[in-house]
Amino acid sequence: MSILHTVNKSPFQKNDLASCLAHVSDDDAVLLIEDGVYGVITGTQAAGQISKSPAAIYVLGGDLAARGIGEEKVADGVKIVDYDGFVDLAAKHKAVNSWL
Amino acid sequence: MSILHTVNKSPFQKNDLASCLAHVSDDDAVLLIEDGVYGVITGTQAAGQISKSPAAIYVLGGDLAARGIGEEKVADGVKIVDYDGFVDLAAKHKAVNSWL
Amino acid sequence: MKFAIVVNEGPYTHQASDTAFQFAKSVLAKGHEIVRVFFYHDGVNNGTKLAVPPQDDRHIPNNWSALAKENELDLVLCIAAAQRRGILDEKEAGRQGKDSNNVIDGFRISGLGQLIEAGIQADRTVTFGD
Amino acid sequence: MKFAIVVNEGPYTHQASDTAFQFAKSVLAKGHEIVRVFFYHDGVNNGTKLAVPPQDDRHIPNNWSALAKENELDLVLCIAAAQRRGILDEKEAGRQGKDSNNVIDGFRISGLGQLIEAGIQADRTVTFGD
Amino acid sequence: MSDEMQEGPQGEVKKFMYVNRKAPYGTIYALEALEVVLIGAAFDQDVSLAFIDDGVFQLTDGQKTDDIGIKNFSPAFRALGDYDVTKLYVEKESLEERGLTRDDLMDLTWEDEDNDWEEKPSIRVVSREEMKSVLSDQDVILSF
Amino acid sequence: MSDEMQEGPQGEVKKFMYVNRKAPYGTIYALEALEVVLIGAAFDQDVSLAFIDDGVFQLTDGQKTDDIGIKNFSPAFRALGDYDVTKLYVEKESLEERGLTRDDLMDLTWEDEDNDWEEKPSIRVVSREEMKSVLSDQDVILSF
Repeated sequence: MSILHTVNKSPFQKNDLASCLAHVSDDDAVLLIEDGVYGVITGTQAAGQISKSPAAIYVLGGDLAARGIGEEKVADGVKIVDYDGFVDLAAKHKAVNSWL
Repeated sequence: MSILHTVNKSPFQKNDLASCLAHVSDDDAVLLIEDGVYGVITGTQAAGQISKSPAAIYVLGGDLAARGIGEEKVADGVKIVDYDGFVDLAAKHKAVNSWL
Repeated sequence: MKFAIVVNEGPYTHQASDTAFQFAKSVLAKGHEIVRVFFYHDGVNNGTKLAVPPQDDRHIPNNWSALAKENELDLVLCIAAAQRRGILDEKEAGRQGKDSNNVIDGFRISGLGQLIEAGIQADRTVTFGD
Repeated sequence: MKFAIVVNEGPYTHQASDTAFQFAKSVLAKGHEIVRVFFYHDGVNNGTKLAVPPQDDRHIPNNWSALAKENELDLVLCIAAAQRRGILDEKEAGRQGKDSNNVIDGFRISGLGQLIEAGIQADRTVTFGD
Repeated sequence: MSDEMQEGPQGEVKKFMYVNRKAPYGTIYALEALEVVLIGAAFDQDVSLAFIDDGVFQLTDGQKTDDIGIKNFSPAFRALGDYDVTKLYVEKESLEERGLTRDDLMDLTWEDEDNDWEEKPSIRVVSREEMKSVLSDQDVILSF
Repeated sequence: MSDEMQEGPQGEVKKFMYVNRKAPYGTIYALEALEVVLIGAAFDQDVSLAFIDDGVFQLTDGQKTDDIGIKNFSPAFRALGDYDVTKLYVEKESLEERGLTRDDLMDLTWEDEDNDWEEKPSIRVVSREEMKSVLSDQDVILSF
């Protein structure tokens, strides 16, 4: 069974997303929350890294909306979930690894 | 009169040093403190960025010693100061810009 | 399914406590169980009864306290982390000779073993921090 | 020369308060003046009287309190930041109807204007944070 | 740009720079920085704000915080003009790296009383080189 | 490597991983993480520690903290072996990026009671790929 990774920091100022992506296994999932959601902005270097990852990428919609990042700015292939979806992802994977 | 910049975060995980170096003027000084002192380890990418900066680079010796970074590991051209030296640097420049 | 939740940052300064709170509400709404919420590092500051946030802002310690009462949650503040940071319940304040105490109803102070135990008992352990 | 010092993080969790403390001691040792130390954000947590750190560790709030007494320093906790985080002196606790208070001797609670005023009065303002 | 300022109570006008390098909501620094700026406005100093790195995210338009349970404080930036805080320097390179343009930011303005209350933009998008020289010019730099 | 463990009080053995990605002293996370590991050792679970990114700085030899006024807690890592915490995975790439080698780290060991109390190294320098598979294998991951 695979692992859910969460990243809560901006990829533009911190290396947590990059380090997380370097350590995920192919069947893992990554959920971007809090300031981590900036990683999905289409056209950025961070979104480029994400698109190369074999892992499934999710982003917390509430954190996107709070930050004024419209859905039209979300890179292709990223799935938007709410807190219930976060709980489902945690339940579906055997462990959660928070990249603090 | 020029400005003293302080950087207190590790350049390996955060962009504060890089951003600071991109914003210093030629006659400014940069003082690395706390986890910022890791930036002086010779041979690393961070030390390479430092060596290219026109600004004078200082590092707080107490923070180096605490972290077990011996003086032989400090990149050429970096000056080691103590807290008194920190105060002198702050006094010598017209303002202090902390890259938090 | 049984969840353990770990909160590593204090209220307001980092979003961690807010996100953990929203997550906890969703865990309960979906019919799962929360075996414990463990507050570590600055997370112990979520358990203060002295916070007076602006009227138009959320009251984080009160919100946790109310959620705990409604759902019989076990909210544990790590004793070592709490002592270091000045979070003391009435009993601990008495033992330390302090004339004030500041832990809000619904939280209890206990040891780090409670974190490990929660990790063993829960099916999933989810950490919120910085 | 006149210095103003700003501390933006709480005790123990970040080194900011320790570094500010060492810096303050050097400022005084070199014969400069400290017009004010202003504690903002989580920095207000440095002013708690309830901290009980391990015996072999430094006692950060006590150390600031002692330094203030020895050198007649003005240590100011921002009132808005303090209220949000549950740091209340006796007067404020009474006003808010709280049965406990937790500000240590040597600190006073005041407004953000004190930060700006310190920046105006001092020759150098140095900020410590995260 | 005009640098004529009233003198403060101490009879001295200093150049105060508030540096914002952090995103909103993930941490409280952006909100509490704004509280300092609003209080500081009463002191009649020469005030500027810099938005560098993730700080530019503070100014995005259309922030909606209902789902995260935190108050949306971005409307308070609109009040800055009324407090005579009119110089918000936003770094162009920081915007670009983050996939943003000026159009993604709020429209912040102030009314110029010396010019028939003409409405002027408060946000000045500047290059990193220009930001460097703005920073060099300050007397007091408060970072958040 | 042997995974034979005694069962804990709950009759269950889980794989607990403590992930350390932060440097010591700049923040308290490293120290308080170690406190969890020492307490957790009493629970007879299958314990591993990962040192990734700046976490590798926690293990440097020769830390001297007198000048910064903070207690040097690095000697406590030497106690881990006595608590049967014997698997400290240190990422090779993280060391290299930081200009460090294994020789810059403390010499941490444990005594193997099944093998005539032979002294064995606790630090296992592993590649990022190996770290990936160690992480995949865990039941509970606590991050600091």
